[in-house]
Formats: sequence, structure tokens, C-alpha cells
Amino acid sequence: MNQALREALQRDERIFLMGEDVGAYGGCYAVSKGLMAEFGEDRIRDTPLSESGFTGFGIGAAAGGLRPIVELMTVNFSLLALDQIMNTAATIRHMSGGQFGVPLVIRMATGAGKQLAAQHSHSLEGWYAHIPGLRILAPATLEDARGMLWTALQEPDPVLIFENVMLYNRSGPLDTGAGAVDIDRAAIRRPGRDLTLLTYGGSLFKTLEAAEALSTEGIEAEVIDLRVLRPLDEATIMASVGRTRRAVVVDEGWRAGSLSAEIAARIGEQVFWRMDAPVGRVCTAEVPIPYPRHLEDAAIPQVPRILEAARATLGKG
Amino acid sequence: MNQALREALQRDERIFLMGEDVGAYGGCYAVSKGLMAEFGEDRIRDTPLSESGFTGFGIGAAAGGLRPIVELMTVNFSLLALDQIMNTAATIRHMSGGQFGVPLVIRMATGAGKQLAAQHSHSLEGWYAHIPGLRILAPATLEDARGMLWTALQEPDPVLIFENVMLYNRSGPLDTGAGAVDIDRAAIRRPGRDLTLLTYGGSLFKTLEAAEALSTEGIEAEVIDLRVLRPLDEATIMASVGRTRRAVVVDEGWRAGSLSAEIAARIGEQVFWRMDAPVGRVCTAEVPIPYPRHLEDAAIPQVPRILEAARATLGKG
Amino acid sequence: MSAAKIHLTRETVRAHLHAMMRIRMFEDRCAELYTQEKIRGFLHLYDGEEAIAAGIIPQLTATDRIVATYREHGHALVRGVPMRSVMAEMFGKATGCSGGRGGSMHLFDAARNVYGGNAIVGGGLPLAGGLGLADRVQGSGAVTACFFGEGAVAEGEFHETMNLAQLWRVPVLFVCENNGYAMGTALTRSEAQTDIHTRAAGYGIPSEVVDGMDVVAVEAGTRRALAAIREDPHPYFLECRTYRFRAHSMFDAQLYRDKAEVEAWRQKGPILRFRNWALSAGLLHEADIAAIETEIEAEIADAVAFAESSEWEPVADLLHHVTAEARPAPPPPAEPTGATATARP
Amino acid sequence: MSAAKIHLTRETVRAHLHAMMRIRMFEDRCAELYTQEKIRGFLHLYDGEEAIAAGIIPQLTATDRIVATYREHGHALVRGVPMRSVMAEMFGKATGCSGGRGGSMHLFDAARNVYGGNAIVGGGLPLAGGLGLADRVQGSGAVTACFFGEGAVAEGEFHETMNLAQLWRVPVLFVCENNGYAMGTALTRSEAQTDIHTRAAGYGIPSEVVDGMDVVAVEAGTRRALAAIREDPHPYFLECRTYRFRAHSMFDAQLYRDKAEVEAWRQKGPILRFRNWALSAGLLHEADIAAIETEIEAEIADAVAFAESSEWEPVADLLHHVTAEARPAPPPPAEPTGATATARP
Ligand SMILES: Cc1ncc(C[n+]2csc(CCOP(=O)(O)OP(=O)(O)O)c2C)c(N)n1
Ligand SMILES: Cc1ncc(C[n+]2csc(CCOP(=O)(O)OP(=O)(O)O)c2C)c(N)n1
Ligand SMILES: [Mg+2]
Ligand SMILES: [Mg+2]
Repeated sequence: MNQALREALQRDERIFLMGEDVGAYGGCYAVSKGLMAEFGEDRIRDTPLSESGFTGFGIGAAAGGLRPIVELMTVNFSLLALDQIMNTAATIRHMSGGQFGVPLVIRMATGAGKQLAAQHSHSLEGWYAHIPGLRILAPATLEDARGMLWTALQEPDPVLIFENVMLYNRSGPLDTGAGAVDIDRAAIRRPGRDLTLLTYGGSLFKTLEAAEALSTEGIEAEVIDLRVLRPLDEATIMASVGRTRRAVVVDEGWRAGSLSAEIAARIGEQVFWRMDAPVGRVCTAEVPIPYPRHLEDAAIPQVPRILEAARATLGKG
Repeated sequence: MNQALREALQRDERIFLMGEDVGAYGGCYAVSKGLMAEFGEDRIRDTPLSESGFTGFGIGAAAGGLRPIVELMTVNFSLLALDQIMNTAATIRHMSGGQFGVPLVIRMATGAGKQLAAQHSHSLEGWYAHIPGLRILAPATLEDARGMLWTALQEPDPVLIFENVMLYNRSGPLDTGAGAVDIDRAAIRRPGRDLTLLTYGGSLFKTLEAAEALSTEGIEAEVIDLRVLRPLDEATIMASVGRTRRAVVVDEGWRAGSLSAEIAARIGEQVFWRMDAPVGRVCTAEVPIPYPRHLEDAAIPQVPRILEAARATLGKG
Repeated sequence: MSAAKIHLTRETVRAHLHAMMRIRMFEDRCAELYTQEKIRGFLHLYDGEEAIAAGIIPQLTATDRIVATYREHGHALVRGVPMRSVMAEMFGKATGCSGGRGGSMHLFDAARNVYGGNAIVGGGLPLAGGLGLADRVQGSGAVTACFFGEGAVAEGEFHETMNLAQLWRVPVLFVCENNGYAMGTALTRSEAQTDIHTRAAGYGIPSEVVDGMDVVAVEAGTRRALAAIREDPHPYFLECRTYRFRAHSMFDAQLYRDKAEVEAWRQKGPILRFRNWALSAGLLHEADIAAIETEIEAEIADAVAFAESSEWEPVADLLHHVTAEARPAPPPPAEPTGATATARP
Repeated sequence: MSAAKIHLTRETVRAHLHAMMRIRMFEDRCAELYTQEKIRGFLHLYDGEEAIAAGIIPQLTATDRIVATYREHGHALVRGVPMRSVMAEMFGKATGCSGGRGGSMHLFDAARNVYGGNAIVGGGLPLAGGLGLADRVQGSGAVTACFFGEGAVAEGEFHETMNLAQLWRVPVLFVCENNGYAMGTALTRSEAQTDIHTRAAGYGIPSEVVDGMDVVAVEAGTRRALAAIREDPHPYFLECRTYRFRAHSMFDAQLYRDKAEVEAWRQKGPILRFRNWALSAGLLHEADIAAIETEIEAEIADAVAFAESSEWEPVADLLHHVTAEARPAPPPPAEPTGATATARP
């Protein structure tokens, strides 16, 4: 992200980053470290603790000709800005009959796994995907984390990028030519024929690990990284599920009303007659995230539960 | 509601109503008319425009021994209070290891149909049903609108009551003995054998109308009024759908990620092998609600679309 | 009348009166059309508050911007949004200034920099702040005028916006249309500190209070404010004390105030007072006023006819305007170089 | 030391020093335990700010209430939450004061009216206001002490709470622990008006600023505040100027301030100054201090041993504490009378 931000700031002078502690502190997850020194306080704009206010300023600045990147630090605090996001950013184009758009990128960290307890561990990206007018991205790989930003900045409408907190721990080789990526399509991260595992964000690597384990049992799972949670890339999803005839969705949101439900519903609507089993779901338990490691682990999707669900779908439970 | 509020205020002196214009104005929908004169300004407490603040005061007052009824006027403004609702009301019991509860009732109007346009027509009750720790009610009948309040006030945890704006137009005969009703179970509003129509709130009467029309075609639809959106009464739902083997959910939420998706997903999980057709969904189009009547009508569920979906489920599309 | 302090030409006087009467007469007609169910949804009239829009908006330049509330017919009209397209919008017709999608509460006009028509109390304040930020950063020299009621002052967004506006020195004229009531809640029942302009001063924002029933006083205050902002971009706060003569919206039984109170304020009405003063000062004659009336009546008749005869947007277009019609093509896939470097997010 | 103005007994002096040292030594140990990964998640230390909790909380009665932030170990300890259960909570053990569910940021204790431990900046303010409302309405005579950092002042919830608190005259002591930084953001970079207590005064709330590095000054300010509140329930605002010696949390490289600045403040540290003053005034001797240290060390060792040996909550209990274990039975169905009346919602 740091590199992605730097490049964006270099390429388009209308772009600026604003949010709590993005500047002097270097970003809550060190994502913007060094950028204030390089680009100055106007383009790396530290804000007071005023989530609704500065998100709204971002909306206004976007409508006024700039290309703001608003960082909401984490999804947990974004609730304070929801009115601005839903009632202004997502709606003004419609209310104005198409006259005004809000080309704004809002970034935030999401997800559990760091023992931050009930108020700091929400996974609400799937929930945000309910709102018309927004594009919702959930990068799971370093390449996407870096590449989605620039593409998002070209969009005429608001784009929310949810970066899973566990992604900040990853580092690895990335092609030096890596650049902008599309923000339209899901990616097949692992081809397979026996069932489709659908996931995104923080659960991708767990799902891939589960797929490897299944492979040793002779089960070849196709793994789809949704990447874009709104609008969903139905073509890729249905092509895969229609072929494998079995699906499990792995989703870190609370189960009831999570994105997994929408995917299951659409699979039902579109490829019901091809399905050999009901769509399985591995989600977060319906509990605010507890602090202790063992309870947090038990609450959110893990490899063993993915394996179980996959086997159940194949009638091998 | 007016009568329900009056009785609650008479029966328990810890109960009070607070919200914007509940007092001197008499309530945005005249729901609390006359109550301030009767119970005084302390128990019918007009608030400034501070949704987050007074909802939080309600939470604190509940934790401190009172039984507040917070009126958020409409769901559209509740976004401003979402942090307090999700991060405090729904979470404090868990964070405190069960030591503190929030016996709070939050009422708000919801839904479209009055040509109030994009910022005043949200139907987010199904979306709120994603949040663990809350009980979500959606009265569709006068009896429920009156009777749910008192039961909700006995709950040890926060209860959100969403009253569809179209309900405020209804008036009709109600048994003089009508009183508290349960807030656990869905209700079968019309028995039937050929398919199950699942709905709640503002869509109930449209759905009943559709069921009557289907009946003239020889199709007997069972109509379930969910009543409680969280936790869902799975027993009633599955018993019906397992019997009729076909289901359509009618839900005024935007389609993607609406409650209809969760219901479809659970039907898949629990009675997949009995289903003779995919679960149909009639939801609101993915658009902020437009102002003109014809576009608003086209956006939200209507009888013809329910009929179409019901017939499609029966292969009679 | 504070007119003494400002040199008023006959033209100016006529223009002021015309602007105020045009709003009043337009809205009177809207109220009728509401009863006839031509206009639906919520309808909030500006009746009694016309001096504010009329005193402020003509001072703005074409590149300045406007953010208003659901009580914004007056602002749109004074800003020059054609009455035809305002009326068509109220009817929900495709020829309306928001394509019919918004209705009374959401008048927009990109050509005239009218950013709504916001129906969330306080919701327009951060938007205005952000527009101001864009102007500041781009050095455009433009000013954003942001209108809101005194009810908005209690909202958290007011506070956050004031602080950010001053911290970042955005060229925004915040105009509090203090009509004493937020729906049925009198200011004294909603604010611990009822002297609104002192609230803004608490953030270090230059602020003043003017008689919002006096178009000339409003104009004078606006001149001072705009001069200050244009000299050195920063926020400025203008509290205009006014009164709403009619109900909050068309669904308001007005249980919260006496008829006598309303009557007393009506005597101080911005049109009545200004008109009488202009007549007595000999700046206008009865015939001038009659001419204004005739002119406006014709304009309204034309607007209503236009709205009536305009088309509804086809239902097939329902999903328009959710996102932009045109999106950039997805970027070409990057050519892998083969070389890699260690990356962190 | 402002001690001159208050009559300090040897006991009081010892108690103050003990309270502050107990927090400091407890937290020093927590930092070690964090490195050892016994404590996880976020850990925010109160290092440098101890005089505030120590100066205020002992003045409260048993029925008074406390609302704090994620930086609340000191508040819990001074309030009498047993160190064992605080430490066990930090470990996430079932014997913790929140049953292990909350961790460092969410210390709760119903028996002692400790309402958390809130990790949303500003989130505790309305909660405190509501507790105060309950006390006012019930005439309980209790006061709620609400602690928050100066960073919270920019949040809309601060504004809404101040206004409501004053409007409804709730008996809440709002304590702003102004340590000059919100994470890495210096107050001057986040507030247009940096004199925090004047902000509260803007709502008409009596407010004062005290030296938060001086336990006696804090105590004196608190006495004045509590006396006023108990005499006639209303909100009161106390700004305590202080400094955090350590990083914001354990993930903070402190790029935003100089080592020298920290060093200079350390010299004004609340424990150091009070201790030296007490020694020089002859109210305490080195031996007393050594005894305090020994006592606290033993308490900490005991608390750690307790936390270590406590059980984890079984995974089978995962879904506990989402809603109450017991709910009232659903009401019996009403008997239809057969008679009906017309009802409206
Ligand atoms: C956030 C929010 N809360 C509540 C409402 C409902 N509401 C609409 S107008 C209004 C009163 C606003 O009063 P004021 O700001 O003084 O403006 P006025 O109507 O007097 O011009 C209320 C409570 C709303 N639209 N938005
Ligand atoms: C609403 C919200 N926004 C952002 C954060 C992240 N955050 C945690 S502490 C903090 C700084 C708070 O500073 P202050 O209020 O001064 O308290 P201090 O940490 O200095 O005691 C921030 C930005 C949060 N917890 N809640
Ligand atoms: Mg008003
Ligand atoms: Mg601080």
C-alpha cells in the first residue's frame, strides 16, 4: 500500500490522503509512513477524530474536483461515518439525476484475528455491500492491495477498499512490474473440479490451505477470490459452481445476513437445478469477537471448519 | 402505538419516551400526541437533533436502571446512531462478561411508499438483523404494533422495533382486549399448501393480496409474517417450507444482502432436499428510492411482482 | 430597515422585492399544488425566511457554490435555477432540475453549482466543508455558501465541520437560518446555549448575527463576510434570525406554538416590511409592485404549465443514476517483468 | 505542589503515592507480560497520567459510577477492582473482571460500578450522560465520573453529549485527560480551539483546568466539582493537563515527538514530584517508600500467579453473553373480548 499510495500521489496531483494519523504517526498500520515528509501536510492530511466530518469533507472535495483517499483507520469507526457514506456519497448521484458524482476512495482495515476484542474486530465489508451506489473491494493478496488503489481512483463513483488486518502481516515477492489491476472480476486462485470454495479478504489463505489439504484426500476444490463484493462477478461464480455443482462460501462476517447468504441465494436462483448439494457456509459465529485467542479463533472461520463444510457438501461429512 | 405507549407509561414508572419531537410536536407520525401533557416533560422527553447522543443517553439510562424507549423518528437518521447501537448497546453485555445489560427499546419508522425520495425511504430492518446482541421486530399489523411494545420492554437486551410508514395509515377494528404479544415467533397469516410466501412489515398486506389472487388461480399460498427478524423463527419457516416445498421471500430491503438472502440460504441449508424449486425473491431494486410515484412503485415490491415470482416458483411463469 | 447604511438604488430595491415575492408566490402556489396532489412527499416552505436567500445569493459569483437543506426552493430560485425546472422537479417530471428523481427536498443544478437539497439535518455541512477544501487547494477563489437551520447545531456533524473548517481554513460561508424551531422543538428546549453565533466563535470562526427578516441587513452582513473570505480564505458564520410563518411541513398541526406568536412575527415579515419601507421612501410605487406581481404570476403559470406537460421518466430507466453511465475501461494487465521484490502492504 | 492549600495527613500522602505507584508498577509489569505474549491485543499504558485517577476516584462513593476508555487500568485499580481480576482479564482468563471477554481495553466491574473500558473514542460520553440521567431521575444522588482523552473532543459525540448533559442537568463529572496527543496527532493539529475547558464552558457547563501531573491539584479540583454536583445535580468539566510518557500503544514508533520533549515531561512526572515533595516535607521517608514498593511487588506477583493459574473459558461457551441467559416468558395470549374498537397505530 505504501508504494501504491506514493505512486498515486506522484501521478495525479488532485489525489491526496486524509485520515486519522496518516501523517505524523505514519498510519495506524504504518501504511503511509514517510509520505508526509515526501508530499507535505496538504496531501497527507492528518485529521482530528471526526469520522463523519472528514468523510464528508472527502465527499465534498471529490465533488469539488479533487480525488481524495479517505482512510477510516478501521471499519469499526466507519459506523460513525455511515450517514455520510450512505446518505450522501452513495446517493447524491441519484438524487441529482446524475449531475453530481463522488469519485472518492475510502480505505479501511477490517477483520479479526489480532485479539482486539468486540469493538475492534468487525468484518462489515459484506454488510456494506448492501448499499447501492458503492463499489466494495476486498483485496486478499499483496498484488491486489497494491493494484486496486489506482484503478479505484479512476472510478467516477465511491469505492470502499477493505484491507484485512491480517494482510498487513504478509510480505512476499511481488513482480516489480506489478501495477493496477481490474476491480470488476473475481479471480480463480486455484482451479478444481469437485467443489467451489468462494471467499475473499482475510479468509483466502485459509481457504487455499484447506484446498491443499482436501487435495491430499483426492478432492480438488476450485478456490474463487471474490475480490469485488459489490457488484458481485456473477459470471465467474456461476460458471464455476455450475461446473463443480457444489459450493461452500467462507466469509468472516457474522453468519446471519452476511455476504455468504447473498451468494447462496444467487446460486439458488441461477444454478439451482445443477446443484448436487446445498451451498455450505463457514462464517463468523454470532457473537461480538471475544478477546482471548482460543475464543477468537473459535469465532472466525478456520481451516478445520472449512474442511468440514467442504466434506459435508460432498456427502463425506 | 399511542395507546400502547400510554399503557406502558402507566404500568412502569421507570419507562419514559425520548426522541425528536415526541413531546410538544406530538410525534412525527402523531404517535405520541397528547402524552407530554399527560405524563410531563421528564417522561416524554423531547431531544435536540443528536441521534448518536440521545441514543447513547438511552443506553446509559437503561444500564442505570431506567427503561427508556428511544424514538429515532426514522431509520434514515438511525445511521447517525449506529456506532452507539452496534458498539455499545449490542456489545456491552459481551464485553463485560455478562455483567451489564441494556434493556432498551428503540423504535423507528421504516420503509418507502410516501414519495420521500432517496434519503427518507430506507428499509434497513433486515440489515440491522445482522447484528448479534439485538432483537429486531417488524410489526405488520395493528395488533402487533400495539402489543410488541410491552413485551419488548420486559427484555433484558436491546430491542429495535421498525414500524413501516405505511402502517401509520392503517386503522381498523382491534379487539378491546388486545394486549402484549410474543416477540419470538413468526405468524402464519394465511395457511396454504402450494407454496410459502415469507414476508414482514410493509409487505404483508401486499403479500396477502397476492395470495388471494393466487387462490383464484387455484394456487393456495401460505403466508408467513416473520414478525421477528432477529433471531429468525426457523422452526415455523422450515416447517412451512418443508411442507409446501416452494418459497418466495418478499422483502422491502435492497435485494443484495437483504434478509431475503439469509432466509434463502437457511432454507437451502435446512430443507434443500425437499425443495422443488429455488427460493424466489421479491425485493427492492438496487437504487436509492426515486421521488416520482411511478418509479417508487417500480422500485419496491408490489403485488404483480409477487404473483410473477410465485408463479415462476411453481413453474407457471 | 438597515437600508440607511447601504446605498440602495431603485433597481436594487426592486430586485430584492422581486426575489422575495417570487419565492413567496411560487411557494404559495406549491402549497396549492400539494393539496391537489400534484406535488407529493414532504414540502417545506420558506415562508417568512425569504430575506435570507434573497440577501445572500445574489452576492455570489457564478463559480461560487451552494449547499442547502430540504427547505431550499428559495435558494434554487434566487440562484437562477429556472422556475420551470424547479416546478417540474416538484412534480417529479423528467424535465426537473434533478431529472425528477429528487423532488422538493433535492433540488440540484450542476450548471449553477447547486449541490442540493439535503434532507438529513446537518448532512450538508461536511459536504460544504469539502467543497471549500477543494476550492482552497485548487486556489479557485470560489466560496461555498452553506445554509442550514438552527436545529442542525445540536448535531455532531455541526461540531466536526466547524472544527475542521477552521483548522483547514476553508472558504465557506456558513449561514444558520435560525427560525427558532426545529419542527416543534423551540431552540431553548434543544440548546443549552441559545446564542448560536457564539457557538461558531468558540471554534475561532468569525461570526455575526443579523436580522434575517431584513434583506438589507442580510445583504450587508454577507458583503462583510464575502469580502473577508475572498481576501483570505477562511470560514465565516452568519446567523440570520428569522421565523417560519407556516407549518414545518405539510404534516404539522403546530401544537407547539400559539397563533398569536405567529401573527406577531408576520407583522415583521421580510416582504411586508421591505415593501412598506420602499413605498414610504418613495423608491417604489404601488404600480411597480403590481408589475412585479404580474410578472411573477406569468412566470408561475408558465412553470406550472411546463411541469404539467412534461413527460414522466420511463419506468425502464429505473436503475439509472445509481452509478455513472460510463466507467473507464479496466487497466490492461501489467506485464510481469519476471523480477520480483519483497513487498509489504 | 499545590499541597499547601490542602491539609495533607501522612496517611493521605501515603495513600496517594501508593495509588500512583501501584498503577505504575502494575503497568510496567504489564508491558513485560506483553513482550512475553501473555497479554495480547492492544495495550495502552497510563504512564505519566496516574495522578488523575488517583486524585479523582478515591473521592467517589460506592454508588458513584465510572466510565473510562481503553487506557483504564489505573481507574479500575484505584476504584478497587482487585488486581488479580484485572490481571486475569489482561490474560483473557475466565477469572478476569470481564470474564476474560474484554481484555485490557474492556475492564468492567458491576459490583464497583465500573462501566468499562470503551475502545471507541468518544463512545463512553453518551453512556455516562445516560447513567447520569438515570441517577437524576431516580434521585439516587450518585455521580458518574467519565474519563476521556482530549482527542475525543473533536468527535460529534462530545458535542452532542455536552449539550444534552447541560440541557438535562445530569450529575456527571466529565474528566478530560489532556495528554496533548491523540495517537500521533498533537492537540494543535486537531483542534481549532486548544483550550479544551473553554469548549465545555461554551455549553454553559462549569469547567476548570487543573495540573494533571499534581495529584493534590486534581484532588482539590475534584472536591470542588463533586461538592457542586452533589449540591445541585449538573454536569461539571475538569480538564487535567497531563502527558503520556510511553507510546500510545505497543505499536507506536513515536515518530511524532522528540525524545527531549518526553524527557522534559518526565521530570514533571506525577510520582517523581509528589514523592520528592513528600520526602522533602518530611511526610514520608525512604523507608516508607521502600515498604510501599515491597507491598505492591507482592501484590503484583500474586496477581500474575493468579492470572497464570486461572482457567481459560471453555470454547463450548463461545456464544455466552451475547444476550441474557434468562428471558422473561412470553406473555400469555390476550383473551379476545369479542368487542372491538377502531385502532390507529
Ligand atoms: C438527521 C436528521 N434527523 C431528523 C430529521 C427530521 N427532521 C427534518 S427537519 C427537522 C427539523 C430541523 O430543524 P432546523 O434545522 O431548525 O431547520 P428548519 O426546518 O427550521 O428550517 C427534523 C427533526 C432529519 N431530516 N435528519
Ligand atoms: C472513533 C474512534 N476513532 C479512532 C480510534 C483509534 N484511536 C484509538 S485511541 C486514538 C487516539 C485517542 O486520543 P485521546 O482521546 O487523546 O486519548 P489518549 O489515547 O491520548 O488517552 C485513536 C485515534 C478509535 N478507537 N475510535
Ligand atoms: Mg429551525
Ligand atoms: Mg490524548
